[in-house]
Amino acid sequence: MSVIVDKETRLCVSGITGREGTFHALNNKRYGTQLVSGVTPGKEGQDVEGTPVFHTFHKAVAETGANTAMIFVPPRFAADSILEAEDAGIATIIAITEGIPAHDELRVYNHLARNPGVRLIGPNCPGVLSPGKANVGIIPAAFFEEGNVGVVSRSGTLTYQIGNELAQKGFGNSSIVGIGGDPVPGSSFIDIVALFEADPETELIVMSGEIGGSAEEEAAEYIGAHVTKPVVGYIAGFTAPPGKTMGHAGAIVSGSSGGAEAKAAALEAQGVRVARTPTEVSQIAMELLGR
Amino acid sequence: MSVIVDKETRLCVSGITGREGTFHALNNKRYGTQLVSGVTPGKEGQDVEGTPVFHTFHKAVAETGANTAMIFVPPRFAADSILEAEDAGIATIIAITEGIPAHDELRVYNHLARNPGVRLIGPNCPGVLSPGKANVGIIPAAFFEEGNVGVVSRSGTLTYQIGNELAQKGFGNSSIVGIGGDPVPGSSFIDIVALFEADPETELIVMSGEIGGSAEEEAAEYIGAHVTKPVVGYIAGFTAPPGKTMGHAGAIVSGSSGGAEAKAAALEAQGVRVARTPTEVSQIAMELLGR
Amino acid sequence: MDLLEYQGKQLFARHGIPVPSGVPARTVDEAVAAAGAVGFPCVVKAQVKIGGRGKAGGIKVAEGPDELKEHAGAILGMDIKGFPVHEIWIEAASTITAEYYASIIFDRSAKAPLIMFSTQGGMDIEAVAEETPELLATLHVDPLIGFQDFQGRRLAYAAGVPPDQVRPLGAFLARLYDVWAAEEAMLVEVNPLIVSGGAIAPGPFGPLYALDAKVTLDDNALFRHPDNAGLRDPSAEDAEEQMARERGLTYVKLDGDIGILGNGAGLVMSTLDVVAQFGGAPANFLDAGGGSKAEAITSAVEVILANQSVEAVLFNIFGGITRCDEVANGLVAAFAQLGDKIMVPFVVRLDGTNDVEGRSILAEARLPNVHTAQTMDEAAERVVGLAQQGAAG
Amino acid sequence: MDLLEYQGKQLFARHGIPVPSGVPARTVDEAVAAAGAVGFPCVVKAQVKIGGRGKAGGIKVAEGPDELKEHAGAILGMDIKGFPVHEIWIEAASTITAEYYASIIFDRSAKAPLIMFSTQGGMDIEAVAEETPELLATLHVDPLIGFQDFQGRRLAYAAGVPPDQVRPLGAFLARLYDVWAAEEAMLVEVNPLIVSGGAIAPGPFGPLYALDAKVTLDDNALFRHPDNAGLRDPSAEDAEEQMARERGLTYVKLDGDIGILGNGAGLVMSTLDVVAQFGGAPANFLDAGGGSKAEAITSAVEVILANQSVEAVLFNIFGGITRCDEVANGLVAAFAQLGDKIMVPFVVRLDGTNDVEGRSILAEARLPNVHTAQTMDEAAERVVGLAQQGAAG
Repeated sequence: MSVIVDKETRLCVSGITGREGTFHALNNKRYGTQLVSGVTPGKEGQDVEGTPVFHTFHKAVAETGANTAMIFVPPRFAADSILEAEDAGIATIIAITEGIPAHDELRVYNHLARNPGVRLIGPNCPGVLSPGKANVGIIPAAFFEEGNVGVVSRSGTLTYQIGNELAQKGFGNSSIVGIGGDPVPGSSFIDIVALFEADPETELIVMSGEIGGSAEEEAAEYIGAHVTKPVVGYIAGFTAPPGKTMGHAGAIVSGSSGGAEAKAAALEAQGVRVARTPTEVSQIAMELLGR
Repeated sequence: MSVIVDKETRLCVSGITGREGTFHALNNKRYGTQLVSGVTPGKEGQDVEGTPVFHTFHKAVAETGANTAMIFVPPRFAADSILEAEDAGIATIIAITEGIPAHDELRVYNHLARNPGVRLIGPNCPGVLSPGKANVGIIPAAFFEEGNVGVVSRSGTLTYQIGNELAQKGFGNSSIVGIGGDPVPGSSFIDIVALFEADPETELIVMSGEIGGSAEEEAAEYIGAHVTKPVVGYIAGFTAPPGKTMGHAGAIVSGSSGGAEAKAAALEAQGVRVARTPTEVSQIAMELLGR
Repeated sequence: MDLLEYQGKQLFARHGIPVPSGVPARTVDEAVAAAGAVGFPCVVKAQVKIGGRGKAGGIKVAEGPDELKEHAGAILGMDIKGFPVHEIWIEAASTITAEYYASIIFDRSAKAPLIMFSTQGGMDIEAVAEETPELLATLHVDPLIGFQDFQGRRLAYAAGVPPDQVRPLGAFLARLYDVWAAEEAMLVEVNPLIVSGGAIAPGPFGPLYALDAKVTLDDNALFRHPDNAGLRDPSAEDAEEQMARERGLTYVKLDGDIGILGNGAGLVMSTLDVVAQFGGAPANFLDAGGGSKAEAITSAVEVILANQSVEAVLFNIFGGITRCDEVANGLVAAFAQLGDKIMVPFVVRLDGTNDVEGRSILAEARLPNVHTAQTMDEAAERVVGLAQQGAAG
Repeated sequence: MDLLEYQGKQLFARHGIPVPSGVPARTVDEAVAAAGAVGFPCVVKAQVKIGGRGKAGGIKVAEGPDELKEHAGAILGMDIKGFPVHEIWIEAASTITAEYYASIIFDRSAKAPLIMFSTQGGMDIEAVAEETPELLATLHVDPLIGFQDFQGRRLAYAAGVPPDQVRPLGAFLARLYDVWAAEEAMLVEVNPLIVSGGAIAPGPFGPLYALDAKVTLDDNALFRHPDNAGLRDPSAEDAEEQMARERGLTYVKLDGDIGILGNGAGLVMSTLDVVAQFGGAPANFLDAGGGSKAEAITSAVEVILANQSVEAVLFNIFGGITRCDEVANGLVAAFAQLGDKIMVPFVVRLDGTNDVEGRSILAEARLPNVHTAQTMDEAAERVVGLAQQGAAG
């Protein structure tokens, strides 16, 4: 088992005819992901090394049975593409695009929240890799093996770093999920941790957070109340410069939360072991899984 | 039993300090409805013959446990008042106000659709009467007795007429529900017919429609598929002048539907007996309930 | 409220939708001045709130001033399906490469705006919808999030517009949605939406222009749009209907001889049906509305009697928010005001809120030739009989 | 992007929010002209993107021209918490009856805008929130349906404003929400929002004025707001940060001596942590971003080396969308361009997409004093050692 993407994934890539879109779509296909179609308005009838391109997601779904979308279009077009994928009935939307306006993300999130049948991962995320099954996004899959550690992370490259540390200790992964660090991620730590909790293959959950916001604190509460599997936490930014505060309002809203120490403390209060470096994540995993 | 309003109804009236609002709120109270509070911004601290008035629905709910709202404010304030009632956690909102802008109704409907815990009746409706239990709205209750006929109608006064005809034949009512004839009613025939179908006290359902729109045709489909209790239909407007059509678009959308004959035919095709006059409604009821 | 074509186009222009330039005129002199501003060739278009004016001769091209005067003179004062032409629109002639169709209607059934688009615009769009529905692309918009770019592309690709028009059409439909939403329209319709073969204005819309504009606004929302509220053209309405509107009554004139007044549209429609069942012919539909006050009733009697065909009048009132005593008082006041001008019999049926008081007010007033009835059926039967006597007498 | 106070007020004014009249000035002469337009008494306000300027002497009242010149001269060029004052705002003095607080912030946790309002505005709003939270009224707005009138009333009644200010405050907050939504702000804050005791402008806002304006716009949305994009004030930024921004890099200068470059904010933060664990002190945070191309890497090297404190540089790259061969090529190009100007050692760790190619490019280039490392820990340890040697040498 795994979460979000697997052998049943039928991928349609929005922006497939762009340079990066083509590169990563084909990369995902080479990994074994079922790449069934792509969307680029105006390019219906073309193909990308055999993968047909359509003007719209609706036609791509109708003609190729796509059930998963990867969004690889420039930021100003990304919200529209996500909404189109949802309107076309796609259940899993993975948005790689970085730099989407925050108010676009807000509209998209609140609109999608009305449709319980759809899951958005990202935007501004590296995607989801289920080793041995499917890769949707830009995670360099060669570093990861099938296994029993589920990883969820706000950061892209940090995810690879942690996965790499785990791999060097012999751990494989059920799935690796980058939820992105944007103001309004489509899925939260809580959403993904819940999936891992329910996934029989996953025996250990690694949650990699960073300073800012309160997503880690909220996840800590959830883990304390609902998660039975062991969880290893990691927080980046212990020595980062303090971010600017947004006026008095920002100070009032965030209070003392948001710092790395506060996040680590919140997780530890719920029984989560928190690593101080990526290397320590794999050391704690060794302890917890008794190797 | 009955539907929507009953002995558990705790009513808060928005616009209670207006002339009509006071008149009908007290009328409802005299009938036995639990009138617990009213809302008029700026008049908190006052009371209407002992019923306390609050600035906001939120406070009215907190202080008086209101679970049902009646909206009696002028049309330009009505959408705001409905949204406030919903935001304050009120589950049943009955909007009497006539003349609310159609786009306001559209926004309100689509917003409320996200909250499965709330039911809006109206706007532009006479309200709901459950004889012997509660009356919320402007239905003249003296004409109706407790009984086993559920009535749902788009029209206000026509409802009284039909209820009166039934009463003269000795029928009482489980509930009488005016859904209103506005462009976007909060509840449809289907919603109310489903409630009557599930209500053990109701043995016969009377559905009173009128020309225009396709609500009766949609209800006919639903009745054919889901309703086991006998239904008597009535459609007003067999001899009404044809309404103006809204451009080609109106003609394309409505096609041949919307006329009284088409509505009656749609209902009869699903086994619904359709009366041609209010008097005939009570005659058919006599036949069906075997009196 | 339906706008005239040129009012709709001015609304479109305010929202950035490209329309041909034009000027309205109410006289031939004004038309000449307008054509001076617009240039030749120009089109003279009758401004009436009814379709089919082209076939009726209400649209003519003028190549020069003489032809313009001739057409303007002929069209002004024309009667098109009962609508007199008080105003014309002098518009720059367009070069038309193709005629498309676009509309946004308030779809009550779906509780959402419905957008329709076809490349087969022009006269026969209803036939297109009927016979080749695949040529009419449609979709609903979620009113909370509004029209999205992808929806423009879906419509464009589904309808098969040329590739270079996909973006312009999306931009056009987005603006049309702006009009629908911002102006609180029940309908915006552009037929034809033309692909111009002439000089193309710079901007996002490419060769697309709105060559016609049909806009229906929500009367209930006019308080938020004072500019639009000022557009009403009472001269185009029937005199009695205008009188009723000014008094806040819903009135539709019909062909029969029995004046009908009721409270609530459903009850009035039902009353028409029952009167017809008893062999009568209603002279009007008049809904005095919820909470009818005495003055409204007095006004309503005036409106009903302004129709010379009326031989008898039926009041069918079932009081809810309307109080029967107010209705009775209104009728008494009407008799006091109009006195001898009331030449026809009345049948009055009062039930519901304060009906006992209402009936006793009438009984005490002893109005001449005013009869009461206990039920709707009895009232209908009675008024039909009285009208037949009146017509015979 | 943070706006200066006067830029925020001009944005407010565009949306109809009442603000005192004022004119910006960059010199004492401009200030004199501005005061001529504004009148006396007026207030001279330092325009810096940092709080606490009042306490720092950056806000002064001028009763007449001499005092104005004195204050303008003193404030222009002042340094407030590291921010030099390049600009002042000459504003009509207000009569203040009460100081309120209002803000709308993009609440990431709730995925909705959060409105906060208090009648206890002024300097100590954070203390109010902390100590007497009941005096701070808050609520979230559903962004799909927007701010509703009832929400204005809820805030007003909850905060206890006088009855005659309930409607003005609702109107004020509705406009503030318009600013937040239409301008795609992350924050709009008015502190103080004053109740003016002076002459009241006609309009729906009664005595309420925005006496300050703090606006943070979403950089990612500036492409839709070209007017706002033009407001950026690069003179207020650190020179190296400005250089980084122009090159599309995320750069924050720090106090240490180890230059750090990574791809992805999380990895860079993690790198800072690990370097610190090994006893090093980072000189900067530099995220070269996703898909970093060779030119971006070359630019990044320039930015890092522009900081004279740097004794050693760490490249920590884990390639996903970034390709390690591009990074290696960028580093080679940087050495080719900058050549002898590069005086410090580099430690480079490449993993991920095309890492084999990247490493072999570096191996072939034989760059002077560039070391490779296999792991992040090894790289961090190595660069800390090299920096210590550099500092010692």
